Amino acid sequence: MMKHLFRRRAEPEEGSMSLLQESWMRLLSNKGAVAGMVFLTILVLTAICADLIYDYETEVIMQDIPSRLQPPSLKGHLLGTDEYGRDLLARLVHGSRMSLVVSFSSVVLALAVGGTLGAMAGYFGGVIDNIIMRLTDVLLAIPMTLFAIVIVAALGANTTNLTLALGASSIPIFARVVRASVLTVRQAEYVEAARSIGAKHGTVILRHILPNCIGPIIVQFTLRIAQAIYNTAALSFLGMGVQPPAPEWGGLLASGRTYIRDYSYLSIIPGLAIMSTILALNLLGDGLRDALDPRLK
Amino acid sequence: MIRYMIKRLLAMIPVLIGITFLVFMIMQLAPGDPARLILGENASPEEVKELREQMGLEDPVLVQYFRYMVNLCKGDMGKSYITNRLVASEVAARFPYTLKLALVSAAVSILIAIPLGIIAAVKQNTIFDNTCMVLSLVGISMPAFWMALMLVLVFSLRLGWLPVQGANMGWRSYVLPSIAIGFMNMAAIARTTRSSMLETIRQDYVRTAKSKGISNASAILGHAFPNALIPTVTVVGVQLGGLIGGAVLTETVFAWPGLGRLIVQSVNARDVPMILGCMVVMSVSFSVINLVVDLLYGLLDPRVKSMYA
Amino acid sequence: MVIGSQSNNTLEIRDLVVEYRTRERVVHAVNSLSLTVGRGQTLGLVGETGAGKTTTGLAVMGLIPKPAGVVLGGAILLNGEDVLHKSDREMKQIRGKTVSMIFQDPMSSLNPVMSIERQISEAIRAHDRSLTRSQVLQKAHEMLEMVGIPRDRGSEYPHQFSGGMKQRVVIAMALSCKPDLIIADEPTTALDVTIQAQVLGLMKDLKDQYRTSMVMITHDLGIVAETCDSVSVMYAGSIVEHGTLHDVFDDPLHPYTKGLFGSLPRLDDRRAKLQPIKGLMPDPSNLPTGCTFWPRCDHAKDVCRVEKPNPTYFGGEHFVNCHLFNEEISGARTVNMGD
Amino acid sequence: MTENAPLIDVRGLTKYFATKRGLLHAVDGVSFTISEGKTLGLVGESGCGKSTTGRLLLRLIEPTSGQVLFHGTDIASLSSGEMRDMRKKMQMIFQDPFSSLNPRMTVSQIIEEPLRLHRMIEDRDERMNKVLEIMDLVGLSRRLRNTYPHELDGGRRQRIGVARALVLDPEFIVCDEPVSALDVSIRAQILNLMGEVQEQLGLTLLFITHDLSVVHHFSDEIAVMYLGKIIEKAPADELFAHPSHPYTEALLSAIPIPRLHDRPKRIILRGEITSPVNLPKACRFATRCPKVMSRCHEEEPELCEIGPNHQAACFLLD
Repeated sequence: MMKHLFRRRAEPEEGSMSLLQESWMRLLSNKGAVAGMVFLTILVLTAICADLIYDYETEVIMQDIPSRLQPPSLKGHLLGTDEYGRDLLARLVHGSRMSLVVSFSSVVLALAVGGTLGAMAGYFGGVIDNIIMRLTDVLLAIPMTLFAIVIVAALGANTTNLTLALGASSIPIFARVVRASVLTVRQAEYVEAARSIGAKHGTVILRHILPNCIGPIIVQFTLRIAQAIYNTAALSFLGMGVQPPAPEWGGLLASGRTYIRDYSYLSIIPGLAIMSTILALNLLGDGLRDALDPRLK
Repeated sequence: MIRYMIKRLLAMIPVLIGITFLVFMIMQLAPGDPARLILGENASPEEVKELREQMGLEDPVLVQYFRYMVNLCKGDMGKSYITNRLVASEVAARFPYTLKLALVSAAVSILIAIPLGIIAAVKQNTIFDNTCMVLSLVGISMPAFWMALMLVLVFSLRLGWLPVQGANMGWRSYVLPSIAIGFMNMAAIARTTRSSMLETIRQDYVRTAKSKGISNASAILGHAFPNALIPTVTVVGVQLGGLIGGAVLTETVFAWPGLGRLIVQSVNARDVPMILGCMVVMSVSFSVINLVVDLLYGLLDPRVKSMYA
Repeated sequence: MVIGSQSNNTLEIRDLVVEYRTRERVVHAVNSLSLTVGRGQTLGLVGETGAGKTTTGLAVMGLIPKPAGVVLGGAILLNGEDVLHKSDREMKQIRGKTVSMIFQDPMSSLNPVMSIERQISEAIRAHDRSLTRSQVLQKAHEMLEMVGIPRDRGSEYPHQFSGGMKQRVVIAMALSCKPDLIIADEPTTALDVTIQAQVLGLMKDLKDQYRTSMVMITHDLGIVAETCDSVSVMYAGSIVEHGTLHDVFDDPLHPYTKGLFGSLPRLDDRRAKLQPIKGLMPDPSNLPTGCTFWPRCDHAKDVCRVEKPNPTYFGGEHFVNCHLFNEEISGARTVNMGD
Repeated sequence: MTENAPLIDVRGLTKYFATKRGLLHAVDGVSFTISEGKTLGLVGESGCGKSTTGRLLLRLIEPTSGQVLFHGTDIASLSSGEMRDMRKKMQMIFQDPFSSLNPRMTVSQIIEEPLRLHRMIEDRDERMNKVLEIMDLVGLSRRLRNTYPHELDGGRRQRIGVARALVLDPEFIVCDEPVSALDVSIRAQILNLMGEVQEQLGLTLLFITHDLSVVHHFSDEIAVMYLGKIIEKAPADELFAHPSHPYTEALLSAIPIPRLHDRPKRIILRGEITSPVNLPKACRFATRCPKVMSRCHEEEPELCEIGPNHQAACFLLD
């Protein structure tokens, strides 16, 4: 089956594969990427069903001082309890929801704004390109984490502002990526060919340019989500992100830190959660890059 | 080359103006009245108004920005709202700590990462390569502040070899912070070196070099590597920039008396002049790094040099 | 083995088989290829994209890309010595000194970040350690002037030269150690016609001056007519016809050779309809059985699909690998084999 | 339209590009006509402006000055809506069969797209029938209609390019190096195909190429370009029999001829083509011309008649 699908330039048959289908097959043959995808799927499902697994008010927020700081055990709390006696696993599960929502929406925001700017800069060029690129120069000259910190500092620390701050700091990156791929694709002869058969600007952009830019954008999207998870955790760790008692992985890590000497599981476990999520996204991102651009194979 | 340098230096100016303007404007959105912050809750509205006028806060924002820039050019960044100390001297006292830590960890990570990347590329798909790549993937996925905590847990708390925090124990203070900061950079640089080496090793000019009768090793080090360095330098630049941003976190974990910790403290205290001062210094350093990277391009790639000749 | 041939032939390839193996497929790049290049002679190796011409050249250089490329069998004799069993060290001595190669694309075959005089010096130094730095540079400059580039441009970088000039640099590099054999892989394909004429003229002059043997890999029969003494026509990894220039141009026998000539517009009669070869180049990972050309051949018979043809000689070195001619000589046998 | 009126009439077509180093004279006052059903070959080396000329003819780029008359209408004066209608009548076949086809579209989608854009055939089945007819015409097997270009070889991709250009029943096609990316045997197939199609449909062609033997085979008339100007123009046989401009002579002598007898003497030119930036007022070929005179460095020669239908721009011929 696979052999047949990988065949190139032999006699093609009816119902053959599009580039996207071929990329998908290549992705599926990459063990790391599949592992990443499986992990992320489970994570997203857990986040969606978090309320079914643990009740937010009674199990995630409500304190239970008598059972505080219990180490992980198979009988009681699987991952132990925190300094207020709350189940760590419950807080992790609900924390995943927070991390994912903030990261995902900030990256979507950045893609929407940055992508539009980049596409405009790439397609129209000239003055528009110049203005947009100088703006991104300025934004890129500020270290991203710092930029997010400044925005949160100015607007106040809460989830919405965190999302805005992280989104804003990723805008220039998407603007660059989209512009670069639009520029490459715009030069392709099939774009000229589309114009020569009388296609309008809209048709050219939607049918010919964007579908061919999608590869690098998907890859960047995945990698930016990894970065956003990191930054969400980082800002919460500094106390500038999601505010307690709402659970977030970086926040869990920050509060666990106080007890690191004697209750190290409180800092080890949230960190592992952050790391494995980022790792999964990086694996998927690498796999996507190889699958969408098989030149190096 | 000198013309190129001057050109690049001049190009930095509008970017710096842009950065200060942007940060200045964002900080204007901050709630709370600095005059009230300084005078305390009990001050009368008249006193507050007087201080506001004195501080120039009643002027239009653009005038305030202009005044800030004029002062900045004179080296005056204003006074802290909280401690009333000069921002410039405070920043100057903290900056060397951040810089030293960044340089140490950057130097070590570059020196380790580049050879690793080269060897991994040459020995593609061997155990060595695979191990390096798995480690570096973990490396780029591990949050630096968590790694810092884990290092402290193992080497300071459990083994007691190195200090938990602070910068007052000589070289021993530097070990853990620089590993925590440098590990991710090392991983990222090794990955880039490897992938760009894989690309350049396949280039026609490497084949040409071999066809002249030079050894495989000289073809790789003399021809593939100099070309692979060009994209690697870009990533090194990005990573060094990341060091400055990342300093905020590691300095917090290690209670390191650098700029990163200062900015966190200032944000928590809403000390706007201090935040601005730190941001300016950090962004300038970031721009300087980018400038150095661009100059390196000129050195490494004659095509770039001749564009500005 | 024929010992007498060693002194006369600079290069002799016997039954060379090269494959590229990837996870997904095996590409049969060179299939039992044999050819000879006499001392001081130029052999034209003609074929279309994917015929295995470049792979053959790289095999002689010992530069088949590893690990995908595997030499499965055969012998490559350079001045009578088999290079397939040389160590890496020995090959290093051979490359550049005994045989050097000029690659197709001058744009990518020079290192963009190294000055051209350094790139030429490197070739000289690799084979003569006794020279001082300034002697090497002096020699590099001489080579540059020989290919028509002023010596003061030696410190410039490849991007400062045009395509034709870059190819001159590559030629200077290839000749710098006076090799016995030069393999020129489509050296002028990337160049404009008038520049191509300059470069071909230069190569011919230098070849005569240095008494070098040459393999001219090309798809252009015009270039062959211009520069070669004999021709080997290559199809799907093996030689289908070989002969002197006159043998092949005046009396092409193999249907593929005829097809190549028929595909070219005629300058003497522009309205003459082209006689192209039908079909496509075969997929080298899935070659037809028997004669690899039969699916495109107008004369294909049953035997062609089953059995590989053997060379039939027509006096001198002219031979053709085709059942049409096998049959003329031993018709009865082939019929039996066809059953 | 009268029988003899040219379908394409190009007058003083000029395109300058602003570059860092100065004004690049890509196309500089080019004029020619092509009669209905005929083929004009436009030859020259890289950077001579031949491809830019082709794109100007279709108004894929806007000219700096000059006119392109199609059936007597100046296409530069058309509004964008009118121009879109005009595109039905003028099409293009591109050089690179690997980059001129959108890799995300199937063969039938690519061929069908012009019909959909111009709402030529609204009915889906009818439209598909038309696509299949065209595929038959260009020798593409019908079973390839749902394949993607990357699954096909160069020859078949170029057939798709031809099909896309033909599907709107155009009158005029610009062929920009349509066979230079192809192997010899495939090139002959495509050239034959294009010849047959032209005859069958009565097409008018502008055939742009650097390959002199191909242009000789394919064109009725040939124009030779050098640094943005046409320096010689004549019927194909006339040009090959009596090349008059020193550049044409050198160019023709440089073709490697695949035969052993009656080989012409080579004229090898010095130097290489410079880029047409900030040109002095002089003959553009003067720096490489083997027959250069002092006058050539002072004035620029104009294209003038030197025989029936034969024009050249050289002071030697005055």
